[in-house]
Amino acid sequence: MNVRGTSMRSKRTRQWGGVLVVGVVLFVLAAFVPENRVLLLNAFLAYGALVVGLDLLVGDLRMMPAGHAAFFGAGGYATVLLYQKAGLPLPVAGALAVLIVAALAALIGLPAVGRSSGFSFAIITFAFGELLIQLIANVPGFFGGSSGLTIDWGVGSDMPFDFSVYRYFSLWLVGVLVVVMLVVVAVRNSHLGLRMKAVRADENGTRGLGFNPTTYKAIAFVLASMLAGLVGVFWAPMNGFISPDTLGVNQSILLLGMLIIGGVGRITGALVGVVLLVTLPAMFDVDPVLRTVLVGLLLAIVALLQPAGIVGGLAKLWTRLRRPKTPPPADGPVDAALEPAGAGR
Amino acid sequence: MTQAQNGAVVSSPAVPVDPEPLLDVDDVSCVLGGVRALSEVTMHIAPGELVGIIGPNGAGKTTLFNVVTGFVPATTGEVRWNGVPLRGGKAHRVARSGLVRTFQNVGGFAGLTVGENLELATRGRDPEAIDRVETMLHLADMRARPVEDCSLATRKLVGIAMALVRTPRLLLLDEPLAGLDDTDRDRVTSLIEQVHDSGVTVCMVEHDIGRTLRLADRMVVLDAGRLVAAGTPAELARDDVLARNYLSS
Amino acid sequence: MDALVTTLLLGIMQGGLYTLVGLGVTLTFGVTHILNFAHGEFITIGAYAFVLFAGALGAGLALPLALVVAGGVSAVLYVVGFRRTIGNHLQGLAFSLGLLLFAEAFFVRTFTATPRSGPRIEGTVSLIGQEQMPVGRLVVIGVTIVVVVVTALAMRRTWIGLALRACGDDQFAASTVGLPAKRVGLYAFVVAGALAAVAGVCIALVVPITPATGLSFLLKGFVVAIIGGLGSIEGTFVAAMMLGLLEALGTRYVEAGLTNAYGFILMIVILLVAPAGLFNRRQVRAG
Amino acid sequence: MRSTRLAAVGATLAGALVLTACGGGSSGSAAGGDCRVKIGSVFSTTGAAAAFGIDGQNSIDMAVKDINAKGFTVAGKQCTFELKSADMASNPDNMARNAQDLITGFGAHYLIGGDMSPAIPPMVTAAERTGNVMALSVTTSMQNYVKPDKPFFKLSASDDKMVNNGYIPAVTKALPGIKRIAMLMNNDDTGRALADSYVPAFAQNGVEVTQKIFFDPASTDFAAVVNQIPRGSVDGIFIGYNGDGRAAAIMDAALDAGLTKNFITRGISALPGQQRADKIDNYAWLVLGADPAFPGTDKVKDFIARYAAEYKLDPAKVTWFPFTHYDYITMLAQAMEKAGTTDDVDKVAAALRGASYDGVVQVSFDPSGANTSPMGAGILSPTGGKVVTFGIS
Repeated sequence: MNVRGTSMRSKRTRQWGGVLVVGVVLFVLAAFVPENRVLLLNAFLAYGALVVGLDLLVGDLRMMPAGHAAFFGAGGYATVLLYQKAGLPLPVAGALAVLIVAALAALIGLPAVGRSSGFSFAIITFAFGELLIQLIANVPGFFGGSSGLTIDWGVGSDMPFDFSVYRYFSLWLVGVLVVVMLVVVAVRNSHLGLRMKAVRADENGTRGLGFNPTTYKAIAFVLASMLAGLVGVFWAPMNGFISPDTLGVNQSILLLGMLIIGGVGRITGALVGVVLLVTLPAMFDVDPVLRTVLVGLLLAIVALLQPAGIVGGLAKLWTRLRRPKTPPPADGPVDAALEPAGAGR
Repeated sequence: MTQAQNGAVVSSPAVPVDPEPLLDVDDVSCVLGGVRALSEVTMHIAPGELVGIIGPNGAGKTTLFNVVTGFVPATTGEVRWNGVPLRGGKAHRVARSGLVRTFQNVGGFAGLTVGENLELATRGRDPEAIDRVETMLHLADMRARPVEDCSLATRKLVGIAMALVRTPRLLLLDEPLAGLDDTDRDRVTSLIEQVHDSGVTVCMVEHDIGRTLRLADRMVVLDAGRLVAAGTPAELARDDVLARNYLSS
Repeated sequence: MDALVTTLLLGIMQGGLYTLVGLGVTLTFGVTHILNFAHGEFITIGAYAFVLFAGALGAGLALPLALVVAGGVSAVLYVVGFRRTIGNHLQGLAFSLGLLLFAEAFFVRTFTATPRSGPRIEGTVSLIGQEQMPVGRLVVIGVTIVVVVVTALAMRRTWIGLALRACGDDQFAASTVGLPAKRVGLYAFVVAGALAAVAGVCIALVVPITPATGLSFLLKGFVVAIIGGLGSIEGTFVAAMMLGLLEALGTRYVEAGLTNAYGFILMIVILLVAPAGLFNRRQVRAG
Repeated sequence: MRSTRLAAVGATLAGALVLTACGGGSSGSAAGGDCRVKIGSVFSTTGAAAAFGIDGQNSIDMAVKDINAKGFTVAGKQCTFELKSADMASNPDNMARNAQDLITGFGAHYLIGGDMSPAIPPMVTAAERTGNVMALSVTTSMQNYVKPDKPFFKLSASDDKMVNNGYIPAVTKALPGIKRIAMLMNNDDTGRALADSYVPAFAQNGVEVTQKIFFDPASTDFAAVVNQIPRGSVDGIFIGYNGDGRAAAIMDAALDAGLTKNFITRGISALPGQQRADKIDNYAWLVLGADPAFPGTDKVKDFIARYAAEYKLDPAKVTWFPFTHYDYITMLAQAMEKAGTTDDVDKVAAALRGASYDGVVQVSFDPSGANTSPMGAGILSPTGGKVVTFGIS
């Protein structure tokens, strides 16, 4: 008990520290990983950032957007269009792109998040993604149509430190992942995070406390969408190409799958999911169709047997293994409240 | 807020002569899913009162709370809070204006510790209130415990504590004693008394008629959505029919 | 003017197929509160079962077999999986997403992505003017009308229908009168699976099928279920017909490049006008 | 909580180690005295374009095996090919990743494939970013990148030469009864661009395009689309490109509606027509090199038999894709021999320009790098079928 009593601040310190350590490790990795592994690392970083950000909705609020990839794609498209068609420098284009994504998310999020049924939210976000795809596909002149847009960034120009374009963007993507993790940790440790937890537990209860649950859902939705857009800002120029399929429902489902298999509500879970579903299959060169078969099967089995995901399951196992040593204090009836049970702080 | 008095048998501190009511429920009806949950209910709560609402299951007690706190719009009629009419659907705004309720189901949000729940209730703005209420309810040592690990009674206390840290002007308690054993009931009852004595207007829905009668300044009896009777416990007890139908538990 | 008749018939056929899919979505969601992304795979299963059995045993036997296979798979999935996820909508959704990924890739591996044509009903019927309508499409219209009417009647007249409607309305109340929600969920899944299989068979009768056929129809089924107001049979039917006709008319008279956008535009417009859908009678509960 | 945090760090570190370790392992594989030339192929072996993609991947695989059996000599060294194939799953979005991975991960200097027009820009961009990478593709949009100083090659003649000047005249001559057609194209850049150039080409040959319809590429049921064409207004339909499945669905819808029984296609195999032979009158398709349905020479016949046996395919379901793809790999090996290098891509590209090879069929580039391989028009008619070949200059 007393560990918990003193733990609030040190828990926060540990979380911040953890993120920074992970960031430094990844940064070193990005600089020194062999050339033929750079793309693998980039995929891990980008998907990692997407899934960690998505967890703000799924883990913290139990909201399931079936169109999260739309905001990722929108961030990418906005960056490319502003860079190539409007001639803005890449950083400015990226910053504006994130704002555009925020506006889009607010536009679709405000009507969608207030709906009580998770069904409507999932389908409306999904429909929004499909509409964006149709919009892009049917305006070939400006948006590039269904053929997509190519970004020739990095062709014929030298990168700093003699890096390849891909490794150069690895460094940026490490930064993105760290930013996303910091935002998520900050939110979870703030009063906002507390309110979001409460909304997840009981919406009407939060209303009774004077909080409008819709506000918090909307904040989380816009925030998570902005983070997805931020990933897109760096992914599109890294990839050199973006097409409407980037926004598609398959991509969104894959993101949810990674998160759920890994385990919602914790950064480690999200990252483990990405390693399992993106990094490992790419490393072992699994045939894509077979990979999808296996991923689907794994997702179904994990969802059924261990809804907390792999990391969540391991964490449970860990607590169960540790428990016999210190049995939980029997929480007697009101005595526990009126007559302090423990030895105090 | 004044410091709580430590009075065991105190006559109600201020039974006002004809004060401006804090809450007016004026001819309110409420139809839910085709069922008339409330029928032309009129009642008032004056500052400083402790009003008990009783009635059989399905009498509309919780619906009345829901209408008053803005969770459900009244179909007809009007609710005035502090003289201002309330419209349904803005529960969070009502809650922010000092009209505070607890819920029939247990207190506190699962996944949060006791301390986090209290912090949540103050909107993170009033650590002093948390300290004060924690001391009053002896919850300080439970602070770091997740509420779902607490006993039902503790959770009830947490629920009340969450209401109290918000310095309510009117506290609506929805079955604060339900599910508790006798010892705990006595403790929660004395706590309610303490809260009331500290100057908070209280309105409670309860099935434990004996304890409610002892606590309340005034009683309201609901049945099938209608207000059947209202008055001091003594007045109600005088009416044989009422006593037989509603006051014997 | 003549072409209008053909276009309307094509739209009605499409609307009928959307109704079958949307009904399944609405039924399972109403009873179990599971958003089943794998529902479209029952269409694919029905369609492939029909095409394969028709090749081996003839279309007459293939139809009931396709229904049995899809309904059976649906039942097994419910008993093994979905039943355990009731009450945790995240878990149910995740399970169905897993099934969706698995099934689609599995079908690609087993049957390849190359489109397959089922048995086709030859011949055309002359309409006014020079317009003609293929017999196959008229048969599909007939089948969907019959199935939708039978389903609607069964929902009112039979015990299972009553149970499904009761649980869709209020699970708690239903369980107090002895309708275990989990058992009724099984009925919902079997009925939904069979309805999807009928849709699959009908699709296989008129266009080539691929492993992706189910998903494309499912997405329309979702749209229709939402527009109709979740849980409403009449709503689903009206919404499906609106969507089918809109797509056919839009493709014919407005812009063929937008066929798949019409549904989403319709959905956004309707939800702005009637946020709960067209036929949603349910009250918002609170407290 | 502490354990979770530690686990996070631990997992990342472990992941880092694995990544680095594996990277080290596979990067240094070019050891040994002999030269191994890495080729990456990207085709759609699944999805809408799979009918051609599977043939593309298989034929290159077969060519690599055949060449490796003997080897080829570059600057005195005995060389073999090492092939890695990726599936772009009929989705151009995958091409960027596939191409980058084959270049930086596998280390290929030669990329072949890309069976959809939108897949070419990302393929070429990936090649240009790393530099010293050659890209070869049969796809229409590859034409935009063919330049005398760039190592990018289109593995068939430009649409202008092969369709406008070759195929359309050949088909209109073979099917004189078709005078008015409706043109159905994907609603995308390629579809619109091609339509604009084909309409005048048909007009020059006395065929009027009465209507251009651009349909949603995601459509599966074309009844409403075909319904746009007024009855009796056409005596044939032209079907754009991309996917036998879509062509089959369009033909079914048109036949159902009783519109016409004549179909002219481009970028579609013979199969949709052959499978509906009893319901249609005429069917025309564009052929690269030869068509398995009507093999003109014994070389083609033998190749098809060997190819179908090797990859356990039904010879009746093979497209016209394998012949040229097979030949271009041999031609590439010859160009390396001539250039005397395997890893200076510009020199190999220079050797390819102006080269020709007489393999299963004929393939050739003119000195500017433009493709001059002969093409053919396949015609199915009530009297039977044939392939009319025509040269490109």
